[in-house]
Parts: sequence; C-alpha cells; structure tokens
Amino acid sequence: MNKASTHITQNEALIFERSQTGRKGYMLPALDVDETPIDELLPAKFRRTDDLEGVPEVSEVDVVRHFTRISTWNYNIDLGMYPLGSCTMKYNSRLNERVARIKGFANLHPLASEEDSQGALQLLYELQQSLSEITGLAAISLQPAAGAHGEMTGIMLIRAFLDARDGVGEGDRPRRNVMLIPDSAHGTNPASAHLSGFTVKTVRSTPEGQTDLEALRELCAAGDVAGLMLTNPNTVGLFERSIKEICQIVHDAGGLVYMDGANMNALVGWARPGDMGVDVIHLNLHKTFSTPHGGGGPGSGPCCCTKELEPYLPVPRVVLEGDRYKLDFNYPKSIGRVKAFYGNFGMAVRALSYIETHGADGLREATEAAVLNARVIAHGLASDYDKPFEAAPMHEVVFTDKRQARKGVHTLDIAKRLIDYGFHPMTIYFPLIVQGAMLIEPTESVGRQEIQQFIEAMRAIAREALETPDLVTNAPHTTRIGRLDEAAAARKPVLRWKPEEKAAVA
Amino acid sequence: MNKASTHITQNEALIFERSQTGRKGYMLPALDVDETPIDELLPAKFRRTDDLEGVPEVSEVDVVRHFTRISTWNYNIDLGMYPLGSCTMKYNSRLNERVARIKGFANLHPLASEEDSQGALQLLYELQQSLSEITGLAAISLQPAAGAHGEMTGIMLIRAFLDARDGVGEGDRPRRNVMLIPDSAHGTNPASAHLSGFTVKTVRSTPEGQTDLEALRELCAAGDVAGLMLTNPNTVGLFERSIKEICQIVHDAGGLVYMDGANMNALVGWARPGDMGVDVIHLNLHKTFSTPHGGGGPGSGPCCCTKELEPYLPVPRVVLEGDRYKLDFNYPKSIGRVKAFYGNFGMAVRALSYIETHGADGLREATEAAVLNARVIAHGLASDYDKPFEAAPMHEVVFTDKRQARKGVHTLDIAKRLIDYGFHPMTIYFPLIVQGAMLIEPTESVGRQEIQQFIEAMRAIAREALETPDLVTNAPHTTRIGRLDEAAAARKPVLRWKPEEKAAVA
Amino acid sequence: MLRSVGLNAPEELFDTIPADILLRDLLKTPDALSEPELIARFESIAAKNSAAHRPSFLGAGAYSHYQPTIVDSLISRSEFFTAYTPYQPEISQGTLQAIFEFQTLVCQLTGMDVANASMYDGSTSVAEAVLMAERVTRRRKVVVSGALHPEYLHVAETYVAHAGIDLVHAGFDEQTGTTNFDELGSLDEGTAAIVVQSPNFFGCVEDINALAERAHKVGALLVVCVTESISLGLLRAPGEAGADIVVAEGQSFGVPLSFGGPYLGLFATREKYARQLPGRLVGVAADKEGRRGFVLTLATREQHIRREKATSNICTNEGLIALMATIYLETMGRQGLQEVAMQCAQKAAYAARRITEIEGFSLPYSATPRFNEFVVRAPVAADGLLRRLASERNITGGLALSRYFPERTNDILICVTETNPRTEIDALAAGLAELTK
Amino acid sequence: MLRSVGLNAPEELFDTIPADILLRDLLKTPDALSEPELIARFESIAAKNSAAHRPSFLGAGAYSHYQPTIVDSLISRSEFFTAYTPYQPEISQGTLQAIFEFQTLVCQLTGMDVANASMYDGSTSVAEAVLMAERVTRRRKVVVSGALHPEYLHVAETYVAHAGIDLVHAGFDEQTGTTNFDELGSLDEGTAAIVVQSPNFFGCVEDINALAERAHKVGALLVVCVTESISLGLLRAPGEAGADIVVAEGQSFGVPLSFGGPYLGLFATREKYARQLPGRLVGVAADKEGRRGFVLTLATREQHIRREKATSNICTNEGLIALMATIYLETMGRQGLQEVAMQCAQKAAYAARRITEIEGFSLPYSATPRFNEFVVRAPVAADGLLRRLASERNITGGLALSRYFPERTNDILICVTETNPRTEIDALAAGLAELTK
Ligand SMILES: Cc1ncc(COP(=O)(O)O)c(C=O)c1O
Ligand SMILES: Cc1ncc(COP(=O)(O)O)c(C=O)c1O
Repeated sequence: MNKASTHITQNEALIFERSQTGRKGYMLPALDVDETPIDELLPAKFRRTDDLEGVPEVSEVDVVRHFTRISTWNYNIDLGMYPLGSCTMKYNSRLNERVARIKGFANLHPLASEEDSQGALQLLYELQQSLSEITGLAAISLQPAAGAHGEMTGIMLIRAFLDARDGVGEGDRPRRNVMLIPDSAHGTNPASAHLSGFTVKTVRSTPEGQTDLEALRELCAAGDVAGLMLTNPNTVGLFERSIKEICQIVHDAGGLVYMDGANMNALVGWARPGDMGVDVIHLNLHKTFSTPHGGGGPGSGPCCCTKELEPYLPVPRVVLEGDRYKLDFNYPKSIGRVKAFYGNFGMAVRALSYIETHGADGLREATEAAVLNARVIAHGLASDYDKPFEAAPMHEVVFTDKRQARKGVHTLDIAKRLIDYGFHPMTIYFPLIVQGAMLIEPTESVGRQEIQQFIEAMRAIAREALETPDLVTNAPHTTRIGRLDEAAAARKPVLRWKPEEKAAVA
Repeated sequence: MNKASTHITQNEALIFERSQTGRKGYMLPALDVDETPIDELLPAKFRRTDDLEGVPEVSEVDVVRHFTRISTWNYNIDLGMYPLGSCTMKYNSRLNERVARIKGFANLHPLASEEDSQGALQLLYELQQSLSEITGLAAISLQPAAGAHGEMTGIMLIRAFLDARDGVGEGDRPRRNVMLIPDSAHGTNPASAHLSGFTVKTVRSTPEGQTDLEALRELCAAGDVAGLMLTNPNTVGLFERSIKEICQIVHDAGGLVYMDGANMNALVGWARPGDMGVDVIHLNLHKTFSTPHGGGGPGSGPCCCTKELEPYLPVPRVVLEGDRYKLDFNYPKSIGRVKAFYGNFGMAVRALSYIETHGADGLREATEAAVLNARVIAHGLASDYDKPFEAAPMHEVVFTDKRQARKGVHTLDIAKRLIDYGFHPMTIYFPLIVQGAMLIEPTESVGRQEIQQFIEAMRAIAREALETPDLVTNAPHTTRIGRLDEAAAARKPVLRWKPEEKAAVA
Repeated sequence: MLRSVGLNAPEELFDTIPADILLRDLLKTPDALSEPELIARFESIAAKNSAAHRPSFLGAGAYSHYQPTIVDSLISRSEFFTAYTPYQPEISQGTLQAIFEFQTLVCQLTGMDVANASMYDGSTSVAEAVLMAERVTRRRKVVVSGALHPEYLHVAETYVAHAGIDLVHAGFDEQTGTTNFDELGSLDEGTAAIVVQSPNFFGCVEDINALAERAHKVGALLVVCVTESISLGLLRAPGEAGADIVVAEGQSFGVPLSFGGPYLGLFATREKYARQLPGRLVGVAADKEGRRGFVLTLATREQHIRREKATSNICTNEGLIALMATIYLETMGRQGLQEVAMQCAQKAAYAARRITEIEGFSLPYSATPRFNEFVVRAPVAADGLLRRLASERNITGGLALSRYFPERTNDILICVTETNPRTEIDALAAGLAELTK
Repeated sequence: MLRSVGLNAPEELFDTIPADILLRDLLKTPDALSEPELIARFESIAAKNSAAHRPSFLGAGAYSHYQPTIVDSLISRSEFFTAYTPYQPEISQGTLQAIFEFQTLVCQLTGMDVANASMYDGSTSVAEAVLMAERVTRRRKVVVSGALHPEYLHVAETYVAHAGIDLVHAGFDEQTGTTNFDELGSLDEGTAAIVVQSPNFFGCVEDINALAERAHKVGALLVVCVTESISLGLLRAPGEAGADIVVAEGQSFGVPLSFGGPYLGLFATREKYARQLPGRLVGVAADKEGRRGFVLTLATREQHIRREKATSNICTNEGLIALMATIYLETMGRQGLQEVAMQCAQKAAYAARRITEIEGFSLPYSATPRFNEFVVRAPVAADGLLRRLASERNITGGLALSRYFPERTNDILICVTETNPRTEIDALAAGLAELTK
C-alpha cells in the first residue's frame, strides 16, 4: 500500500493490522459465582475451538484513536451543507440524541410488561397521533425499520385489502397483480412491490416532469391494476399537480394509491397526503423528522393508511384504552408482523422530540425554508447549468450536465469537484429518467450565507469546466485518496480482511 | 483575508462575521410570572443601553457548524501521540468524563449544606486519602485550581510555617526571604515564589543534568534561605539522584523543600516524595491523573504536605468525623483561602475515577509504561539527534538540534515538520538551560507501533535536515495556515473583533 | 431571500400545489416546547417505564450487556452519526473502513466467508435468509424449527406470504427442548433450507453439525439464527459446524435495549453465495496511485440498480448500530468476548442451580446444553408470580412463556448475563422461593 | 519492548532512583474497579448529594442556569477537550479562534477594550485585579467593599498577604445594602483601587458611575466584580459606567454548578492597561501568504518568559470552561442573553413580592435596585427554617447569611433564575409562610 501522505492519521490501518497479542481494551467485574467446570457447563463438541483467532487485541486508547482517525475521513452534516437530493440531510439536533439516551428509554426491555412500559407506549402512541395529523391519514404502524420496509408493509396492506375486497382466498391467484410505478421512482419501490408478489409496470413521465395521465389511464384500463406507487413531490422535485385526478383514475380502476413519503419535507404543515386521495404512505423519520442517518441507518419508516386499510396493519398496534396504553394483537386481518418488537423505538423518541420542539408553526416554517432554499438554488444555478424542467421546484431541484458534457465534464466530475469546495456532492444520476441528473436538496438547515457559498462553488465549477476541464475531471484533489476503481473492486471482490491476505490487501 | 483554500470548512469566519440580525439559536420557556414594569424592575440609569450590539445572532446549526469546523483545525490526543514534555498528555478516559457528568455531581451547588452534599465531600476525602498514599505526604488541600496555584499555596505554607517557627510577627520583615530555584525550573516556580514575597536565587545544574550540590550548599550558607523548589524528576527528565542529600542540606540550613510534582507520572507507585524528605508538593491532576487539558485548562493542583505544615493549609478542609464528612474551617494558623469554594471539584471526580479504575497495580504499570516508552525513544533517536545528558531518562527525554543546526535547521523547524508526519510537536526550548531543547514525553498512552512511527518520523526529519533542509525550515506544509508572524502580532496587538475593524482584520 | 427569487409571500412557494389541498390552518400537533421543557417532559415519560430501573432476567431476543463508555462517545462524533450512506467514497472512508471491519468481525465470529453491512434486525434477517435460500436453490419449501423465536417466525411468515414459499414448521422435542429431528422428515429434494436457532428460543443449544448433515444430504441449505450473539464467544461457530447462512441479532454487542430497536441484523454466508446476499457490501478498492480504499461493491444485486430483480428491497440499513457493534467487538477483543461469554454461561449455570434447589421448581430441559437462558417450570402460574416478583421484590424475573405459548402457563424463560451480580441472582431465587411457599 | 532498550525487568527502568526510596510494596490505594463497578460506585456516591436533586434558590456566587444541550456536545469533541494550550498555532487554530471570540464576547458584555483568555475563577480574578491595580498605579492601598462575596475577600487577603498591599475594608450601608460611600473616606492619593461587586453579595446593584467618579478623583482605579454574569444582559455594562478593570465569575454562562468548580474567571480592562493583564491573550496574526490566524501574544508578560517578574504566575487557566461560555453566549446570542436576564429579574421580583406578603418577612434592602438575588429577613432563625424547608418541603430555600455573618441569624439570601418555574417560587413562599405560622 502506498501511503496517502506521511501523516499518521491519514494512514490508519485496519484494526486487525494493529492488533498485538495480549493487549486488552476492557475490564469486567470479577466472576462472583462458583465456577462450574467447563465440561459440565458445555460439552466440548459445542464449544469454540479457534480461540477467536484473528479478532483484534487492542487497548482502549487504540480503539479511540482508530475510530477518531478514520472518522476524520468522513464528511458530515455538522461540517456543512449535505445537499443529497431525496435524502433530506437536515441537522440532527443534539437534544434528540440526548433524550433518546434517557435511561428509562435506553434500558427498557421490549418484553417488559405493559404495566412496566407505559412511558414507551405513550411515546409511541403520541408519535402516531402526530404523524396521523401531519399526513391526514387515520392509522399508523411504527413497526417498519426504514423507508423500503415501510413500502413493503404498505404494499402488503394493499394486497391484503384487495384480496379481501375481491374475495381472493388463500392459495387463489390474486386478480390484481400489477403495481404501477413511474419511471422516475426510487429503486426500492419496484423492489418492494416485487416482494409482495406484484408485477411491476412502468408509468411514463411527461417532458414537464409530471406523471403522464394518458399513460396511466391506459395502464389502468387493463383491469389488473392493484395500485400505483407515486412519490410526491416526485423525484425531480415537482409537486404532482394532478394528484387528485391521479388518485381518482386509480381508484376508479379498482386500485389503491401508495405514496412514497420520502419527500414529505416539502409538504409538512402545508399539505397532507390524506387530503389528496392517497391511501397509504410511508414516512422516513430519518429524512423528514431529522433522525440521524448514521452512515447508512438506522431509519424508521412508519406506514400510515386510511381507516379502510387499518385492519390490515401489522400487529401489535399501540392503542389507548381509558388511561392505559396497550399493545393490541387482536387484528385478525393483519398482514402479520414485519419486525420483532415494535420498530426502531429510539428513532421514534427522536422524531417526537423533533415534532415537539418545532411545534405546529415551527414545522410549517421548516418546510417553507426548505422549499425557499431549493428555490434560491434553482435561481442561482439556472444561468450555468441545464435545468430540464421549467416548473418551480419544491424542496429539491434537478439540473443536468448537458452544457458541461460538451467539454467532457460530467455529473460525476462536478460532484467530485464540489468536494474540493467543502460540500458534499448532490445526489447524482438519480432519477434515472434525467440524463446526467444532479438532484440538489439543501433542506432548511442551511443559512443564506452557506447557500450562496454553494451557488458560488457550483458556478466556479461551471467556469472550470469551460476553462480547465481537467481540474474537474480529476477531482477531488483535497481528499486522502482519489477516485477509486469501483469496477475492479466488483470484479474481484475482497469483502473482508484475512491474515493470509494481509500482503495482498495492503 | 486570503482564503486558505476553497474549502468552506477551512475558511470558517469569526462568529461575529456570520451574525445575521434576528437569527436565534435558543428557546426559553415562556415567562410564567406576572411581569413587573421595566422601570419598576430597574431604573433606566442602571440598565444596558447598547441592546448588546455586536453580540452574535446565529442559529443552533450555525453554532454547531462553526465549532465543528474550527475544531478540525486542532490536533488532539485522540488523533495521536502528543509528546509534549512536562505536560503529560495522556489519554483522557471517557469513563471519567461520564462520571463527572452524573447529575448528583454536576448539579450540586457548592453552598448546599454539609448534610446535603455528603457524596461530594466523601469523594473529596477519598481523593485526599489516595493522593496522600501516592505522595507519602500526610495532608492535602484540593483547593488550588492548577499547578501554579498549588505552587503558590505550597510556598505560602512554607512562609507561614517559617514565620511561625522563627517567631516573625505580622508586619515584621521575615528573616528568610530567599527561595532557591534551579535554572532548569518551569517559569511558574519563580513567579509563584515571587507572589509570596520571596526573592528568587538560582541554583546551577551540573553538566550531567543534576542539581549542583556545591552550589546549593553555598547558597544555603547565607542563612536567608526559606526553601528550595525542585522538580523531580527534573525538567530534563532525570531523577535527582541526590534528592535525600538535597533535602538534608536545605533542612540543615533551616529551609524547607518544595517539590514541583509536574513530573509525578514518572514516580507514581514506584517512589514517593514524602519518602525522599520533601516537605510540600503540588500535583497536577491534569497531567498525572489524566484530567483533560481542555485546550488550556481547567486543571487542578492539589497541595500535599507533611504533618508539620498541615495547620497552615487553606480552609475549609474536608475531614471525616465519625461517619460524617465535614468542611472544617477551624484552622487558626491557616494561610487562608486560595479560591472560592473547594477547588475544581469536577477534576477531582475524574482523578479519583482514574485512580480507582487503575488500582494500585494499574498505577504502577502505567508509570512503568511511561518510563519505558521514553526510554525507547531515547534509544531510537540517539543516533540522529544530540542527547545532551548521558543518564537514562525517566518519563521524558531531552534532545537538542545541535547536529541539525549546522544545516540551518533548528528545533522550531523540526517541531513544525513533525506536524506533517501527524504528530504534535514535543515541548521546545524548555528547559532554558538546554540550548535548542526538544523535550519528549510519550506517556503510557501510546502503543509500540506508534512509538516506532514517531521514531521513524523523527529520523526522517533528521535525514531531511541533511538532504532537503528547506523542506523542514518551511514546515508545516499540510496545515490550513503556515507559520504565523508572532512578532508582528505582538507589536500591534489585535485582541478582539470589532465591527469597524472588520475590513482591517479580514 | 423570498424577494431574491421573485416572490412576495411564503405562500407563493407552494403555488404548484392545488389550492384545494393546501392546508389553511396550522396542524393540530403540540405547541413548541423549549429544550428544558422538552427534557422535563421526556424524563417524566421515561420515568413511567418502571422496568428500565429494575434488576431484570429478561432475554428472549434482547439482552442486557455492559456497554463500554467509549462506544457511545465514539458514535457520537458527528463524522459518524450524521453522515449518509457512503456513496461518495472519497469523503466516506471512515464509514467504509468501519463497515469493512464489521464485515470481517461478523465473518470471524460466525465462521463464515462473507457478511454484509447489516440488516434491520435478527427477525428480518431470518426472513431474508429464507428468500435467499430460495434464490440459491430455486426450491420453494423451507422447514423452520419450532424453537425459533416466535416473533421471528411471524416475521418470516409475513415476508414470504406472497413469495410462493412454503414455510413448514418442524416442532420441537418436549424432552430436550431442541428441534425435533423426526419432524424434519418432511425434508426432501424440494427443500430449500432448514432454519434453526441456536441457542434456541428456550435457551437450548442445537446440534448444528447434525442438522447441517441432514440438510446437505437433500441439497438444502442450513440457515442458523442466533439471537444472543454473545454466545458466539463460547459456542462453536455455526460456520464451522456446517451452516450455509448465518443470521443473528447483534444487539448484544453493546447496543442499548431501547424497547426493541434500533437493533442490528447480522447476515453471513459462504463465498459462493456472495452475489445472492441481500443488502450492502463494502470491498477493497484502489485509486489511481494504488492507495487502498473501500467502496460499496457488488451493487448490481441492489434495488437502486436492479430494481424489482434486486436480492432485497433494503436500502437504509442499521449503519450506526453496526458501528456500535464494531467498536464493542474491538474494545472487548479476542479475550473480552470469550470472558463475557464465559461469565454469562457461568452465571446462568449458577442461577439454574439455585432455582432447581427451590421446592416445586424444575428445569424441563435440564439435560440439554445451554448458554445463558433456560426455561423454569414453576409450581404456580408464571404470570402472577412474575407480577408479584416485580411489585414486591422489584425484580423483573423473566418472561412468562404464555406470552407466546398460552398453554405453557407455568413456564418462565430466564436469562442471566454478566450484568446480573450474584446478589441479584440470589434475590431472584429467594423471591421465587418465598412467593411460592 | 524492555529488551529493545537493553533491560530485563521493569524494575531496571527505575535504576536511577536510589534503592532506599524505591517502593517495595504496592500502594495502598483501592483495588482496580471495572467500568460498571466504577459507575455504580460513583452513582451511589452522587446520590448522597441530595441538594443536587431538589428545587433550589441558592446563588451567592454559583448559579443555576439552563445549559443548551449543544454546549456539552461540542466541548466533548476530543479536538477541544483533549488538546493542550495552543502553543503550536498551526495545529491549534480551533482553540485559538474560540478564545479570540471569547475575549471579544467578554469585552462586549463588560463594555471593556481587552479581556484575557480566562482566570481560575471570579475570586482569584479579584485578587489578580488587586495585584494589577498595584502594578498600574504603583500604589499600595486597595479599598474593598464590604459587600464583596466573603469568600472572594478571603481569597484576596490570602493572595496579597505577602505582596505589601494594604487591603482596607469599606463597610456597607445597612439601610441600602450597598457599599458605604462615607467609609470610602479613606480614599486618597495612595489608593490604588476601589473594589466593588455589583450586583453585590446581598443582591443590590451598586452605583458604578458614582464609584468610578470617586476613584478617578484620586487617581485610583475602579475594579468591578460580577458574580452573576447573566446580569450583564440587563445591567449597564461596568465599562460604560466607568470601571477600569472588570472581573467576573463566568459560571452562569452554561457551566454546571459542579460543587464549586471548575468555574471561569473573566478579566477585562482598558486598552492602555493591556500589557499589565495577567494570563494569556490571543491576538490576530498572519502567515506568509497573508492568511489570518490567531496566536498567543504579548507573552512577555507571562511567567514562562518573564519568570518572577511576570504579571501573574498563572499558566493553566480554564480553557475548556471558557469554550463552554463561548458556545453558550453564541447560542443564546444577542436576544437570548437579554431574555434570560430579563426572566431572572422578573422572576426574582415576583418571588420578592410573594415573600414580602408573608407575615413576619421583610426585605431589608427593598428600596435598592436588584437583579435576581435579595436578602429576606425571616421572623425565625434562618438555619432551622431552611433545614425544615429542605426536609419537609424538598426545597433548598437559599443561603443562611449566618454562614458568613454569624450575627445575621434571620437573614436568607435568595436567588431566582429562569430555571425556577413559578410553581417552585409559589412552593417556596408557601413553605416559608406555613413553617413560620
Ligand atoms: C424516494 C425514495 N424512496 C424510498 C427510499 C428508501 O428509503 P430507506 O432508505 O429508508 O429504505 C428513499 C431513500 O433513499 C428515497 O429517496
Ligand atoms: C514543570 C512544571 N511546573 C509547573 C507547571 C504549571 O502547572 P499549571 O500549568 O497547572 O499551572 C507546569 C505546567 O505547565 C510544568 O510543566
């Protein structure tokens, strides 16, 4: 391995490479019971024989330095704007982190009796109430662990509802096995639909970035449509103006409408899916409700639905009976259970804290700021970048690399060059329907000044693309390592460290 | 101001420069009492008139980003070795931070009744007991807030004791007004002695880096010596082999011996000042006992002394009567009080946690590791750097730039170049008696591997000093800013931001 | 700012939303609370969770273990917890390297070749393992042990309801508390996999070697599920014993109980099935100068590329929880993981001894090897006994099995870990004895 | 490693220590505790501090204020809390810029020109101010208000005991609770400074303008001390009112009570005295390319250069606490500091009203302007009354002035801040009323 620099923090090895026989980073209280002889405790054939060889042996300082060093190789929200479109990288309040760590929450076992966990149940119940008010949908399950999980749950609700309505018995072939999904949808949508046994058919978008109503009507005419999965605002950041008509078309065809709520940050306090005709939606608490993304998770993807769909929600449900909160398992039509216990409770604590520290007007103002910030970027970059859609964007705006591509500078290059200016890149090459897409979502967590800095950086890159394109295509220049050869990595994947491969890996 | 780079995190402005009228980063509960009219509350002539102009107006995210960004401009112990000689930059355990934040400690008012603060008093008492055992000295005051403060306290004890012994009344000229201090001592030593009205006389060191006994005897012969302030191991990292004789000489001359305990990390569990003949010592909990340095403080400088000096310690003292801990003010000979309340209690919590998680053998092992690490460095660098003293060093070792200076590369350059290798520089130009001193203290918080990396870095620099001296004299090359013109800064000091100077400062 | 984009009022920002669906009024969510008010409110809510403040012998899929202080302190660095999925490797190497270490640790502990970057939890990992077994074998029958955690079973059933997979339940042997081998008779050439948990829901260690043999004989895979991952510090690695897919709940690795989530699904398999894995994978890559780095790899398995043909719909996983586990595992290290496992086993053995000494109490599966959980049969109804233990002795005594098996009225599942000092175990035994006298 | 340096046993590392002082046995300090044991032990010790868990009206130099959550979270970044004094500016710019902002904020709040990087606390700052006044004026008499915090006075006396400075005590006016002007008669051309606290120990606001005039008339400096720094959000800045040196206890700025420390000494003065300041100073500097940076400056005042001729012996100061205050001040900001000050004053006014309504209670200095502290004269001995309030009402009702002034048996110093909700104030008033009925 070549060294990125001489700087020790830039060359932190894998922990396995730092391990030294006999080093310890922990201390346990001494065993305080009479020891049972080992063979009596567990016959040899059931015991490990490898003495955990390869598992690292390091001191506490080693661990602290290891993770502190590699942490500095990450960008993060606290360093600056993280304008990933569709991901809603907003500020993760420290207060939410603090309250999630209160012992009464953190130390509570999920199988404690109802009596002994009234606080946790209350919290879940109150979050359900707030989310119901925010979405305009009657019933909520907090069980799904992420957006895709919420999608799967919601699609299963639709399947269960339709089968019941259409009198499809167990083992019968369902009558409606088509799920319509726009070509602009996130990959989880078709994947989730597939998990529930649906065949996916694609709905075209219009050149204006809206669902093509004609195409939708045609598809619906076939009579096998179970529903439509729609993101709104859609993945190019535009509100689906005909949302009510869309819902009507699908409903008239006997289907239901699922809304991917990933973009709820454009709507909270201003419009509610329930008022648009939507039947079921998932939320991403890790987007709209500010729970931290954690480098990939955990998330929480509450599934919210109408009264009609409620009987099919996963069990147990959290309900209030008199002044006692209860776990209600008695929903015979329920699709079942999508996760052990009750969902990612810790994220629920944070989300409720977010909702309650904002208050109704704070939520509305946050949405307003998020949309305004995107609008400022849309204005600020229009002179330098191709903006494929005319309409005013909501909380995120899509541009393309069309103009820069003439000079051989592509979206990927622009994204990497942004790193040199201190910003995380935007979402790139998504949605797939926009060639060379750059989807920019500033969120409300950026001040005027920083929005301007971002616009200036993007403009500077546009100039560089003209004047010094190599500077852009070879970016980033300020990181520890350059662009990595991902194709080679996938061809001969090395997915774990091994002692014998030490030399090869290094 | 020129930009360090285009990277936003590298150019974070002063918070005052980021302020925007009307922005808020806080929210308070609404006032819940009837309002008193403002003029009734406080006549206008006593009220502020400037509406706090200039105080920043920023959001919570602004504050978080501001400090997160500038934090990345700091080196820190968790990034790597911080080998500042004399400073003992050891690992700051997170456990200590955690227990210091327990509500029962953090929320306790210092004027709570004894009955209501038994836990805090117990903790102080137990720390006193442990420190007494570690130093071999009978009595402790935890009141001093740092090492220099402990020195001042200790020197005042000496003064008070001598005045009492010698029958010097209030207002009389004390008979003994000379404090002997080696030429290698830390600057706080003479400054603290001066604060207590002593005249400082310097004791020579021998070429071997030991106190010159002959010089000491001569100085003591004058009859006006109140005492000697000695650091042991001394500031070149050597144990004062004749410590018992030194104490004897001073005692014979009617003086007392103060030991600067800054270097106790070389002794804990292996030797005790009390057993050497020392009368009074301060400890630095922020060195030897691992409480964090915090970018300059807080510290804690317990003053430990013999039974004879005990009556003079500051009040209140923490004592145990039966099973009650008490604050005892009844020490009529006490020098008084050196700080409101009882010292830096939060540091005491951390230090006791350090002592108790190590245990007696852990403390001894830590000392051993600290000394061994220094020894490894002494060996590892002897071939490349001038080592002015032959003797085996204790927990720190001094080198000089003698060999490199021939090529125009000086201690300062070597220190700055170390930064490029990812290490914090060692202590430089201290002690003053060693020309071009580089005082290296690895502490016990570094593994074998990192010690080797450090040695390799130092050797690489030695080679660079020969081959590419400019590389070294222009270092550092990897930091946000280069060497700063400190002379110019002192000539026309700008010590605060001002709105009208915005342009000038920037 | 509004002006700068040519608008006069905030409402105009929402002009593209049809007027009839625009909200006129404020939401009826609670009024804004200041920080101190919010904290006070949440603390008072949390205080109602009385079980969180009491010695406990609850396990059954969620375990109390000591979490070293540095775990929370390190994951609290914003560099880790506020970052997104590492799609931009140049500025995500911290996350990527940590995941690579996580994958390696999971392989080491389970004895497998490859592991992914995490799943939602143990239960969904079982469901995904069933789906994967179908992909690998193209067979549609999966035999599931009756000693699998009932909630895990429920989740698997829900996941596969529309996947055309036939979940067959194998019972368990009332004598041994382990999976009933005879009922595995349904095993045949159409079987994709056997799914077994070990230590199983009743705390009994299954004979993985024997099960693997049975499965492999008909060309089926053996899926092993572990809920108490600390057991991997003492028990033979499932991979070594012949498992083809190992899934586990990683909560035991320094993750708070947090009323059931966020937890951590571990998912590992053999090299040859790597491309059938659900979820993200991190691999080694190099830049132009040959410097080592890490990237998300084999992405063509995933939904954002393969859409409905992906190996799973999972996108967001449990990144930060995987980081917690990584820090935990590296801090405890080779020695610590063995020591903590040994303490759990020893303390559980002690507790079992103490409880069997009490008149009227027995261990129905006493002859079967176990780790740190075991079923106790009480002379009275478990429900009431546990309620009295809580209210009169301030001890959460374990789980009444009637929660999942209504007919097992007197059975209690007890779990003991290194966090239960002997005094607590003695108090439990004393409580059980005195309350049934 | 030992071998690599030519040694065989650890003992050889200590060969340079004479054998007769080498310890043979282990220290008799406690045995090592593991993390969970240590935490359990410290939590049980902390639990004995019953005052920490109870509504309180204690002030007198240490104040309960709300600390925004981000303060602790930001200072917990190892970049800040584990760093040393920023002697190497190239890798300490984070600390240096923060101190520069701190110095600026202290100047803005106190109305002064320059401020240092912190002192140990308020009490030692007063002592250092006395020493500085002597350096500036080369006069040896300092007149100290009798309404200065008694512990501060004690510290100043101790510090100057051997400095040849004559501390003269001015009494205070029993009618107004403020410094007795007439006793300032001792003011003369030999006077270096007047030292006065405002709001003073009894909560009364002093007339700084008038005192400044008196001091300046004889060429003396006016040193103003503030213990409740939140008052600066409402009260006229001492600098504006004529102070020459302003010292303060900064604990109110988001720093935990922590049984008296670590706290934060603020120290500010006029431009012309900058070179007489004790402690560290950060100033602006530029590198070769003209980039702005910050450095420790005017170091020739300090002990490591000037040794016994330094302006002070201070070296380690309260860096991290200054950072806490900086984050607090920037988070609260221009509006927040005024709002929190106003809330304190309003709530104290309300409390004073409620208490004066109680039969037998009076406010001896009711006519004097105050901020958030005031003396209440009870109809019974304060000591016993406060003890009963604590045990029977679970309220820490304030400070019995007899702690410092044995003759003031019935006086209680009460402090009210924004953290005392009205319900607590009402409960205090009810308690006082009912326990004296
Ligand atoms: C539009 C959209 N839908 C669905 C998802 C999936 O959500 P999650 O990653 O939480 O599973 C995402 C997030 O990446 C998204 O952006
Ligand atoms: C040898 C020596 N003595 C005294 C001191 C002063 O200690 P403090 O900075 O805690 O006041 C130091 C610390 O810098 C030191 O190294």
